[in-house]
Amino acid sequence: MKYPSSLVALIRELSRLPGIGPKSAQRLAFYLFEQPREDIERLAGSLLDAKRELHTCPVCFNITDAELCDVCADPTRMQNLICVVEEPGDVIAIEKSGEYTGLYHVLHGVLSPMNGVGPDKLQLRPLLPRLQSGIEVILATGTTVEGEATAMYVQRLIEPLGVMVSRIAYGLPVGGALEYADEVTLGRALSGRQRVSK
Amino acid sequence: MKYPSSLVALIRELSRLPGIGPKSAQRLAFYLFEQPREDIERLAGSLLDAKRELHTCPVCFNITDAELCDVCADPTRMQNLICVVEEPGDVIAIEKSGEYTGLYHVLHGVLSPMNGVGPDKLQLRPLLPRLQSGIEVILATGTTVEGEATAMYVQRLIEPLGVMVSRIAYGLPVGGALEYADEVTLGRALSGRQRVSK
Amino acid sequence: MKYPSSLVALIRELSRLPGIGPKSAQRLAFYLFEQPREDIERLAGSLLDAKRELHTCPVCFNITDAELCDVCADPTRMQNLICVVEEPGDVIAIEKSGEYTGLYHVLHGVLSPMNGVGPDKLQLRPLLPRLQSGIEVILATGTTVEGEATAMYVQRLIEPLGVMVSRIAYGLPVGGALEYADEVTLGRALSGRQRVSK
Amino acid sequence: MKYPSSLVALIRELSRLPGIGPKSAQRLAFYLFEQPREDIERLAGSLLDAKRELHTCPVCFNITDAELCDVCADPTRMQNLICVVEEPGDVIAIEKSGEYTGLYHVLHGVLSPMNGVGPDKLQLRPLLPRLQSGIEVILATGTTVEGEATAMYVQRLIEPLGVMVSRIAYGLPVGGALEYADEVTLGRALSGRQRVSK
Amino acid sequence: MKSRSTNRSGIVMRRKVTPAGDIIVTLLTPQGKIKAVARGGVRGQQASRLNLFHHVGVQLYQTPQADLATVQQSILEGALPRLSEPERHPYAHLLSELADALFQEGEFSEQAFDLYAGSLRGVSRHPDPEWVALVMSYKLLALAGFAPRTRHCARCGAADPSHPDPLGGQLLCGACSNQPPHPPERLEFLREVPRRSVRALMDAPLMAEQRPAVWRSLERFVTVQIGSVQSWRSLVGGDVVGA
Amino acid sequence: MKSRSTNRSGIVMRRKVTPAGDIIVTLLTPQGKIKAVARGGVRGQQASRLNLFHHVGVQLYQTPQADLATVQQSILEGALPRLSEPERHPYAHLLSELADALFQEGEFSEQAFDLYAGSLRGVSRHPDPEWVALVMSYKLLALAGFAPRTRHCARCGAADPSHPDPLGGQLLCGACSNQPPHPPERLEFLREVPRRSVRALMDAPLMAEQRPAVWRSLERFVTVQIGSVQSWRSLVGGDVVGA
Ligand SMILES: [Zn+2]
Ligand SMILES: [Zn+2]
Ligand SMILES: [Zn+2]
Ligand SMILES: [Zn+2]
Ligand SMILES: [Zn+2]
Ligand SMILES: [Zn+2]
Repeated sequence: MKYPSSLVALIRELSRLPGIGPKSAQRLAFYLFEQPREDIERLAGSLLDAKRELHTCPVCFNITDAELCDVCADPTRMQNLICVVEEPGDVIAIEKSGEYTGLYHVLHGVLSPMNGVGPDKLQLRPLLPRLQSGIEVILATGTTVEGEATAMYVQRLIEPLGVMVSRIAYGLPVGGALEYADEVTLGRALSGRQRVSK
Repeated sequence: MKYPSSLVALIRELSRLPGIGPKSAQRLAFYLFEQPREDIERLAGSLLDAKRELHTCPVCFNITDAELCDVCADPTRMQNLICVVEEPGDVIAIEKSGEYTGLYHVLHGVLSPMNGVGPDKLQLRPLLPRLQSGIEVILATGTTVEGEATAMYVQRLIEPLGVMVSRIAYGLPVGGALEYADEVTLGRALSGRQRVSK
Repeated sequence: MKYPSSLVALIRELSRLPGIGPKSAQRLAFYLFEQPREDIERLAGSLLDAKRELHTCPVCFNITDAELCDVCADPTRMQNLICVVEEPGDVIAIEKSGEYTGLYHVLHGVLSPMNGVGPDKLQLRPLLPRLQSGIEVILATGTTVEGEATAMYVQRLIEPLGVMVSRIAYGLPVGGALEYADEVTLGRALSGRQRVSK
Repeated sequence: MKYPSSLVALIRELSRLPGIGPKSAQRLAFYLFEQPREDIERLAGSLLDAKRELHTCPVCFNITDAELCDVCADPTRMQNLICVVEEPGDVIAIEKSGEYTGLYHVLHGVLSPMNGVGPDKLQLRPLLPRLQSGIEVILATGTTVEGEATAMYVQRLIEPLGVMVSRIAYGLPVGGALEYADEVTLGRALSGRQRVSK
Repeated sequence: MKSRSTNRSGIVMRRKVTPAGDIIVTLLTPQGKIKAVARGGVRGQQASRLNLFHHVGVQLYQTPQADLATVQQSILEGALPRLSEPERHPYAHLLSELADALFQEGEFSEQAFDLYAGSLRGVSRHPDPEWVALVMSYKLLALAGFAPRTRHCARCGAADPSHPDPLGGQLLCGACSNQPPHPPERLEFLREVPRRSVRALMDAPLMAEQRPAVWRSLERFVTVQIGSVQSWRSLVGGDVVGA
Repeated sequence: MKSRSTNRSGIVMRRKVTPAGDIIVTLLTPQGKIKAVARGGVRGQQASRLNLFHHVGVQLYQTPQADLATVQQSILEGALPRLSEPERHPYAHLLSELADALFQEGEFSEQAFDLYAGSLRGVSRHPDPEWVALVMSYKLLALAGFAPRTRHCARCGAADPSHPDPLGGQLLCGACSNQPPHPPERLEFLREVPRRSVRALMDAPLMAEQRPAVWRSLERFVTVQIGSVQSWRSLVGGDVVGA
């Protein structure tokens, strides 16, 4: 039996998506086949719309459909605080925490030589003109080896410009028991301990 | 911060897909944002093409883009053997095994009263005119409780029509150790044992 | 800090057990430390008791603490049916299925030349005197390559003795969906299908 | 078939251990049956030895087989730093991090009124005589609600004694991606950020 | 030591396979209802054990981050293969759907577990599965605190009503109902079902022709009190209910 | 009893997070290279342990159905936090990428493990990480059977070549090369690196200005013999290699 070519094409396209294996792609294709035409058209439409309307903010490289992103366009955000993150998704995560009212800078990646990502592949250069004295830059890349390496790289790059640089805290996640914490995190949580007595 | 509406729409559409949680949908959306325009257009196109061109075969209810599906249109397939399966994906699985050369009948579901699926929701009625004496019907629905219930239901329905009815074998999967087999399967594998001595 | 040697010894012994990872061994050791002395003594006692009291049945090589195992000692079990299995655990699995009322023969292994297991390492010889005409031997070794080889070896060995030999069924495990079965199993499940209509 | 009672007893005892499921207990019992007697005796012995020889250190309530635990007996450890933890396992975890050179105090639990654990059930009273001015107490109980409550309780108890009190850091665990951190932890990691520039 | 692993024993009330091959099950256990996922389960031996209506022992692992507990191991404690038979299958579904709607997560109830387990056993073995399902549905409702009012008219409160309540599935007095009264045996069943023992009820089955009206009452009562239940549609005959 | 769980101890050579939150790692262990997945690992404590360059003990579970083993538990056996420093990070990547390319799954080699582990330790601690990386790259290549030809011209076979081989990264004789000969120290290093001990090589580092040409040789040799390696691009200075 030969499979219909449009089915084969759909399975192939779906299995290109990250995290979708060939079996899932096949199941997804059959699932989609069973859905009403409107739903498929809406899904396809949302893909095309997103691709057409979304682009990166020319200032902070966050995702936006406007000239400037919502954060950069908001004059009430603290203008002297720039939080450097790896990906646009991190902006969403931080915004959800509700604790941050400054600006962002999205690098679109982390240094990873073995994956061919050097400093030139990140949105690093456009960060420099945003920096002036009085500004604090928070390095909020992940706490993986690459996130840490990227933070250190950025620190060395911008420190000479006279800005204040800080790094998000390492430590125990809220709600965690020590016995489930790993040793490295534990060491960091101890050395970064904060005084609570007067 | 307000998220761009086309991003929100895309995340919402993606998270409607089975097995894609809200977090995966968000990651997928950001991933898609980073892809070249052509790739997105090809994905969207394959969705629309599949929906437009694919339909069920009027005879066996397999998926096809032609008038008859590839199996029904092939005169070399054994015409006196009909394998009844749950879903179009099962046809693919059986074809891959390379052991079967008969026809199919796809029910598009299994009986599952608690999910609102009764006999009327399955492609059962169109099976009846395909049956005539001399035909063997292989009940190849799954071996779950619902697959079994569906097989029994079909058996009672078609037995009076004078066809021969058989059920795929229950037993140990090839490559399995007994200690990893569950007790029910083991019981079935024993009672269905096959003579090997002369 | 050096850990107390009896703690280290306990963790080492525990982590030798199959299925107990390094983290579990440590957690288990601390858990045991907090338990009352009686509980520890009961656990240690049950280990020693089991080792002292359990041995293999001289007839079928099942585990027992009596002269004959419970199956061999039970006159109501069908005496003309012997199910040949790899390990004592398989007897329990089959008994749990509730479908079998014959006798057993436990080989204590499978042929595996690569691991130095030849026919002499298995409890094969004691099977022969148990066989007489009118007896059916069910080969219920696993469906792995080694289980398969062992079943074939036993078949060739005992067939000349005039017994009937059968092999447990291959097929879909209970609860299985066709699309997740591997192709070989699916092929076997189809070719081994059983007639259900009259 | 009835299983031999010493086998049943062993399976029951094994399945009482935390983290050992019903299937593991059964497999473990059969595995143990196949092991040489010496191995079983060594395992049972290590259980009894550990129970007999291990006790809590009279100073810090860590596990030891000596008069004082290894940490308390080591004059090179910083004597003016006491890390308060929930369980003996936490001591091991912190020692593994290699970052800490002070002393410990093991509470053997956390406040949990719902489970009947009040301050009197913890090793709190023996902490007080260990405190003198110049000492820093690090509260390293977990960041769960109970760990938090215990830390606050200890803080209020010992602050009047003039010691310096600190709390392990909250933040992103090492190896963490921002988008997978929960919002509360992320908020804490940002507000607890540490200056890295000069 | 707080362990994140617990062992539970319960019956699979619902089962769903995700496209990624995970099996999501809802179990009723003596410690309450539990929802858990067997990751990749459809490709392993879990698929057999975590089958609908199976009684299984499971080892569950719960982390604070995950909303669903993970099934790490399972053993089969009991199976009722006859529940696949066409004359039993829909009733097993109905009872499971009812039990799922009636009992909540975190609610310890050995009684609920025993009643549900007993009802599945009954449907599997009894020569009259329809009657088992009818009796046990009312018993499950009563245990969860949903017993129909039968001593007083559901509309006006008059004593000893004997007419059907076509909207609410309870009993109405002659004045409030426009339907003929229930015949005596059926009336007695409807009045006594919450109080009488299962044994006594099983020993005195209603005639087949009396049952459609009882099913109708049950269906109305459940729909009003609990909400929509999918399994009605598939009950044998299809049109005995809610006609 | 054959257990499907095994305990292994190794170093994380590669790490990838899937959108579903699984962590896929490649470990080099004394029992060979292993690829495994920690399902949902990014949300739990596995995320910390299964970090790049960490030395971890893992419990792996393998079923015949799954192509990747699952990491069920992990403990940290060693971490080298300084590998994140900008002057060390790219070298750790290069060595890991080389080791990943050179050693195959199922190939037992305690030597390979020890050499790779030692090379990361060296890059992490040594004041001259570049030199560690250069020496250990050649040592890893030699262990895997890829030692450059240095006794004879790589093109014509003439004895004792001393000129660079700009295409193959080996040595050429004066007649085959259009480049000036290597200076004596550099030539000695290139000739002796497969034979000399790591200790001896570490004790006699080349001057900084001698190294770019060695990097270039190494890059050419690896590219021709093994294939493309991403990490070259990020080596300090960026343009020392493959200029
Ligand atoms: Zn912006
Ligand atoms: Zn067709
Ligand atoms: Zn015996
Ligand atoms: Zn002490
Ligand atoms: Zn009334
Ligand atoms: Zn030459």
